[in-house]
Amino acid sequence: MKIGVFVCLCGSNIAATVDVETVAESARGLPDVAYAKAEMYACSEPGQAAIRAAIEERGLTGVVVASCSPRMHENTFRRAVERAGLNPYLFEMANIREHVSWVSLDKAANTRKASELVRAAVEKLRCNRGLQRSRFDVHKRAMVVGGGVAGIQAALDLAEGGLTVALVERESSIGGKMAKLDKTFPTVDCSTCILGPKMVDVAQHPNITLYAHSEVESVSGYVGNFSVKVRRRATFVDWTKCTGCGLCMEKCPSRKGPDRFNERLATTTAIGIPFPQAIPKKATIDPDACLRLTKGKCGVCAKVCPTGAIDFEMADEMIEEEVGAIVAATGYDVFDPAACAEYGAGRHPDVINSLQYERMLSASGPTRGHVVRPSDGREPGTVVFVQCVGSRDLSLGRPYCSGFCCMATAKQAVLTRDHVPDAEIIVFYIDIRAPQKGYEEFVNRAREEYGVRYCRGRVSSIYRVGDKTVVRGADTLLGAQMEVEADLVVLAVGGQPSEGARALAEKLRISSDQYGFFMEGHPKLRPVETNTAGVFLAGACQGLKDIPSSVAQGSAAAAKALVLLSRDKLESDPQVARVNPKRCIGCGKCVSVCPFGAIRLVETRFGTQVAEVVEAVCQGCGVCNVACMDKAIQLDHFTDDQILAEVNALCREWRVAN
Amino acid sequence: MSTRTTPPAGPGDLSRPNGPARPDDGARDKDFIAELRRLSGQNPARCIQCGKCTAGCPAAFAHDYGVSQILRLAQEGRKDALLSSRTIWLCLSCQTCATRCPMGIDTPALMDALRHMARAEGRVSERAVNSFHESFLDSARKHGRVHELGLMLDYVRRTGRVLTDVGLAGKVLALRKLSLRPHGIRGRAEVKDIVRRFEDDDAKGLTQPAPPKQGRARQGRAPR
Amino acid sequence: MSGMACSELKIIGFLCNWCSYGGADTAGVARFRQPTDLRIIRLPCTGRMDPLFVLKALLGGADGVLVSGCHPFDCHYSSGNFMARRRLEVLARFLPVLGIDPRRFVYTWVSAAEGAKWQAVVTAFTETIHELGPAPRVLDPDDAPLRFKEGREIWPT
Amino acid sequence: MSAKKTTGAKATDAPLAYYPGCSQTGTAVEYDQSSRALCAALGLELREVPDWSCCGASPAHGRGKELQAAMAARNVELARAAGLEELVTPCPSCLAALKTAEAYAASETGRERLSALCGLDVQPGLPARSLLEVVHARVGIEGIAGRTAHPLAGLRAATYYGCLLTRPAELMAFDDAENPVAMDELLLAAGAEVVDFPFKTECCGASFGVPKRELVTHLSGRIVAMAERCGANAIVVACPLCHQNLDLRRSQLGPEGKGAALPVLYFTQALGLALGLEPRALGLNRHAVSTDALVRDVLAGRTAAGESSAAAHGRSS
Amino acid sequence: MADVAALRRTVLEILPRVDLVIGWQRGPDALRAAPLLMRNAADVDRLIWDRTCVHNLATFLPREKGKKVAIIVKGCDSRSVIQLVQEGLVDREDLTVIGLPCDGVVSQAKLRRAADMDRLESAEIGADHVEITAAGKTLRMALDAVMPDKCLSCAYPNALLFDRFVGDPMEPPQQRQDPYARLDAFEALPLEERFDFWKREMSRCIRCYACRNACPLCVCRDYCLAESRQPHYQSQESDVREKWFFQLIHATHLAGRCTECGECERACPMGIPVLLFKKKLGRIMTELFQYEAGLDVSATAPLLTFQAEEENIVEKQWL
Repeated sequence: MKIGVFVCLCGSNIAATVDVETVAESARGLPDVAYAKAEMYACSEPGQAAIRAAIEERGLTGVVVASCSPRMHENTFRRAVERAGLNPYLFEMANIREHVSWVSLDKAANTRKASELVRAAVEKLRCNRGLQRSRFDVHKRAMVVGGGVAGIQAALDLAEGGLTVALVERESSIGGKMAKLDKTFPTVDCSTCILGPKMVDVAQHPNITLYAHSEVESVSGYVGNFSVKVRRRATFVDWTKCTGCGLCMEKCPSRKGPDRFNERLATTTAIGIPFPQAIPKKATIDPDACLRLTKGKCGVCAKVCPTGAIDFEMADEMIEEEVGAIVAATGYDVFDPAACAEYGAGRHPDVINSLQYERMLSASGPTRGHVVRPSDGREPGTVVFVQCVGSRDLSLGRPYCSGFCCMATAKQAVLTRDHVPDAEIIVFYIDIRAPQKGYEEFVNRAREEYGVRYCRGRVSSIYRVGDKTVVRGADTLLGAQMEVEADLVVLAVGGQPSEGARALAEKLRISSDQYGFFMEGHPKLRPVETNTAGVFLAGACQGLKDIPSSVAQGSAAAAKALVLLSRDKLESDPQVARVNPKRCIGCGKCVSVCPFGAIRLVETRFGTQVAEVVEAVCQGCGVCNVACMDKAIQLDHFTDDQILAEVNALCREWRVAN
Repeated sequence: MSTRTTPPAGPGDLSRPNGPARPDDGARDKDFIAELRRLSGQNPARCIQCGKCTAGCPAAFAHDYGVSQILRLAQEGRKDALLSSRTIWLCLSCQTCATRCPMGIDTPALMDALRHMARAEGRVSERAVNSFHESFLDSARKHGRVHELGLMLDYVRRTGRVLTDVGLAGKVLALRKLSLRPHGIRGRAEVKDIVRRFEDDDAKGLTQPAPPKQGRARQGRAPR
Repeated sequence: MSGMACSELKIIGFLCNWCSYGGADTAGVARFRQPTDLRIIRLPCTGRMDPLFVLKALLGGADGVLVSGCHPFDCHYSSGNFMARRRLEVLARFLPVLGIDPRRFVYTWVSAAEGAKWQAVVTAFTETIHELGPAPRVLDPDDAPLRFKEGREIWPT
Repeated sequence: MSAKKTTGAKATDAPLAYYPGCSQTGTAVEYDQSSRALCAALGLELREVPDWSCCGASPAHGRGKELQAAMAARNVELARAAGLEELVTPCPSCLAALKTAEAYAASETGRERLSALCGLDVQPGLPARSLLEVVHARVGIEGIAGRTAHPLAGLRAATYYGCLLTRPAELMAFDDAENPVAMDELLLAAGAEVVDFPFKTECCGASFGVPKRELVTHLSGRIVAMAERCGANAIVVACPLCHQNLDLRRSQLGPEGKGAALPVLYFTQALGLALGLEPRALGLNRHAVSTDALVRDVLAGRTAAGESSAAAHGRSS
Repeated sequence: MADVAALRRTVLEILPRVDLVIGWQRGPDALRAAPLLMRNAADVDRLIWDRTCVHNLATFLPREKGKKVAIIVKGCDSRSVIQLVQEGLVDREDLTVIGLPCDGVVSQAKLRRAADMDRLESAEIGADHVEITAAGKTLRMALDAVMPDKCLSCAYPNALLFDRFVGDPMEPPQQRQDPYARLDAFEALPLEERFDFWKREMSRCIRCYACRNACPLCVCRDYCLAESRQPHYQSQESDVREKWFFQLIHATHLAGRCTECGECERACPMGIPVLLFKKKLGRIMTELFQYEAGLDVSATAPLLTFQAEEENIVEKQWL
């Protein structure tokens, strides 16, 4: 092996406290080192040119550059040696700047340390072998999990970008939380007016296949070649025949089922379409509420259905999807305020949460848009909004702020003024958080034009006396206690990851934080990517956020997926594990420890089993290499020999002849 | 529809500044904060000033500083304002604030510590309350169990408030609910020693605050 | 150049590429002064850290071994550091039976942003090793038939 | 009413170390009397802690939680020395002291501190529970229903738990800190009616009746007024100090509560009546606000204020 | 001890259904047995079962993978079988396990210290004593004095995994010695003394690998790291560092797997106490993970899994 060692001065960054010439001199004495030279700026154009020249002229078969951190310039130098015809993995770096010259002024010690690090790099290089990047083809198809506004935006952008898309939505209609809103802040647009058209686009877009009332059952494979099993849960209505006429809803005798779309403010029929603008506009039967499915009686809907679409024997269906990228957009769940017993949600009838109030405000809601007291249906005189319920509360395990309740309450207060002109509207808050464009101005309008009373203090308890609901709050700015006899109390509830988010994270092999929100690649620099190649995030599933941010992330995730799948073939990183079939005894320890399921046991000609690594799935962490007893599996570029060579080089003691 | 904001001036002789508390302009006393944290085992810096304790405190109407303002003063180390405030003496230790505090702060323990420090510096702004506690402990020290009549007599001696509960004396005697003789116990001396040892250790700063709360917090469950 | 300077001891560091190696870089960029005894070996993850490497180093003449990786829940490979935590904790408790002072081996978690913490870790660990002094040698250079031979193996084959 | 199962002691019949507390030897003597009578009737063997001493209550923890823990720990060790494995006390303030002692004794440093202060070897692991919790756990709803001789028909109770019995939740670990239901369940089992009372855990002013009576007159007055407003014809309590402020000091209360004729019963007295015990044995004759009228009606099965008012205030199931 | 006749009847009954039954036969002298591979009825006559049957026969199983095999196991041996099944190194269907109750065997090492076992003339094992006449001297010793340490602290006298159990299961005997007594004594020595102890002991090692070959869980066969060129953990040099390093390889490979059957130390011709390494790791497994190897076929070895929040591992605080 003929190794070239290039010791960089890095101007004065290294040369100031390391005697670069001595290091180069000591490198010349190392085994297999054919050429060693000091370079003023190894990473600069002339520096790289000098390296290339040395490789070509001296026929070098390996290069060691002693300079800065490999996290900085490893790829730069790899490309340089590759252009000179040398395999980029027959190259090693010694970090003699960040780890040596910059952390000590003792020149003698630094020089000795640099020489030893160069020796370690040379010893490691002598055990390297050239690695090739392997290429594999990809499915030009993406999957979006979750049909809220973020998922819809991602699906539309992906489809417009030329990819075919499979959109999987758990509910019987897409639209997510936004479909439940009456108006949106800060423009007080009607929510369905701006979301409806996008939902229709999704239904009509030729590239998008919509799986409503379906869930992801399992995910296997790797970036570019995911195979996802989707479970289409039985709707007991044949959607190919159903025209959405709604006749079955009118005739269904079971009217006591919980109306999940209207946040249980009212009850609904066992069969039905959740809301008028639902996409797909198809009926679904709730098996727990349907008399036919629970007690075998009734069956009225089957009789009245003009197209005979009802099918009580329908079973779940499993569909296999082959996709290249997955966008998780599973949104969030509203916090159940019953866990906050001092507010009496669930015990006092006139205490409701903000999403229930939104349904009450909505014209398609259970009260046709009339603001009333659930206890007796009368119009409320005093409406109190309580902020930070289930948010900014360490004792409930939710110290985070939702980021949207302050604005939601301001909007609901404005709408309350429209519905009940002379109502007394009070908002108990800690801090008003209105950071985005037009938000602060909106809150100011709520105060000035709409006469909303903002009282700074958190509510301590809510109790009911007679037909009044008494709210015991404070006004910390006045240092005074306040007791308000309210007719209607709206708890501005925060959010938490949607039900089953943790299970989905495990299936997608992405990690989630301690609350269950999905972990992004980097909070600032890679907000829509994850550490798992090919899996992207959009919307509240990554962290609570309002509609504008969710839509932006939907587009961002779509863009990332389009970039990934723009090439026909993907290159895989060659620093992956490889099994030497001769040594492998098939004990399966590597298979059980691999966090990415990248290793399988395969049958050999002699009927025994040996391990085999799926190169594209292996991320190169090396956990298997340690678990293997006879080291049959080796992580390329960090094999045992390479690391042991570095350890021996750094530990060796010898008395030099002189 | 009525919104009752606590009347500015409390009943009886409790006068209370109406506006926001005007803490004195003393500097931030760091040692005071450290001592307060040691005695109470609580860290006032955790408080996000949400006001939930002020809202729920039953005795708020009688306070000069709101409970959250006491926390704020503690954060700023305003020793004079704190030790001269009446709020710390009017804390009922009813645990409402501790139960509902979103940041899990044991405010009653903080109030205990503040009263203790105020008493140590002889700055008792509610003499009667302190006298009652002194009399109570004296009775416990003397007999091992509190003898209510003895407690009242000692309290009257300390405060000179001869008319305290005079009206009730008749009724209590009639109902034979007042034991004239104290129920002394054999272990009287042990109780006296316990209190004495505590006071010695306390002077040397060896006492430990209550262990942090371990059990199940309120019914709130962390997201699954 | 003799392999053994008078005051300097030999400490080997195994750092995970994503977090602790980055932390060491951050400490360097911020010019946080550190003693020079430490030599750093880069690994893709602490999950790649085989207890045998530590034993090889300690028996091979290293006076101290430091392993550092990502904080739990931060691992780039999601569970590499969880596996390492168990392996290295077992190793740390195993050393006393060999007669090796357990303080000569430490594993810890340092993120890429914690330059100051890295400086503190290196300084503290180096001080501990200097207190312990040079590690007892398994092979005394004089008595063992130590033939330094040209070629691959640093230990005689 | 959601009858939430509360955590309680094992349903064993091991004898209980009974720690009465100072109030029960003085102004709350009828609470002690009715507690002993009720336990006897229910077959719960109470053995008074020999030579028990005061738990220090607020004055002690005013000086330092450690003092309160030490004064209570002395009694825990006395109970252990008498070979008893479980402490029971009718008074929430004493229970808080015993629980604080338990918390200190759970940790190494805590044990050292308590042993130093008490001059005894303080050990962990002797749980203390309130009498209400023990009755609810060992006898429970079926037990009370089965033993009810005189169903308390006509008693419309406002169940007042006081502020310490269930709070702070981490320390007391009994029922629900915001909306406790244990007493409601027992009274319902005894045939009584329980009104929807919002001030279950509101503070009555505690020991400030003497030094700063204005607090008690305001707070207790509000509680009595609210009980009346909710249509109750009696307030049932489980704390001697609450009883003193609501009953003994009735004449001193603020304008709202002053005139109310609402009697204040201990839950032990109410259950005692249901079990057929004599009112005098339960100390019902020792109340400032007379209980005679209510007791007579309840025993005679008639409702004092007629059927209508009950319906108006919404019978709570 | 169960009687041999019953055991032989069971083996004869099973023999037709399997290719091989592994048991013990009389060894070179009255106090030593030897493994017996029974393939036909004739072999069964040579089967014996008494206190000399020390060998852990599970060592033979990995080689016979794929064949139908029956094996006779004591309590401690059965734990090795469980561990092999748990790791999938042996297929449970191909295996028929004959379990025995065992109340202790005799240790050659201890006998050798007491008498010149090479010139043994006669020996007789009584209920609680052993009588030996060797080189003209007759010696009578208490059974406990010649039992291996593992029997003095035996917790599992009956086979934990069996298809057929011969004899009636017995209560675990009263522990006459703490299982970690020798380890505690060794760890009581100061650090330097322990280090020098191993330098002395390991320099006596002749690298014969008897400890590896006797270990039922050493299944790497001819690709063991001790003799591997690629990857190159060890040179073939016979200096103390290489010999000691092999023991460390063996110990780390057994962490969380070793059932402390003691075969490695029993097989070592130089009498080096290599079991100390494995005992130490065994105790660490119990301390950290409350895990004992070889008790549950469906368990996962602690070092092949993790918990996000470990109960017993506390992060080192620096500042």
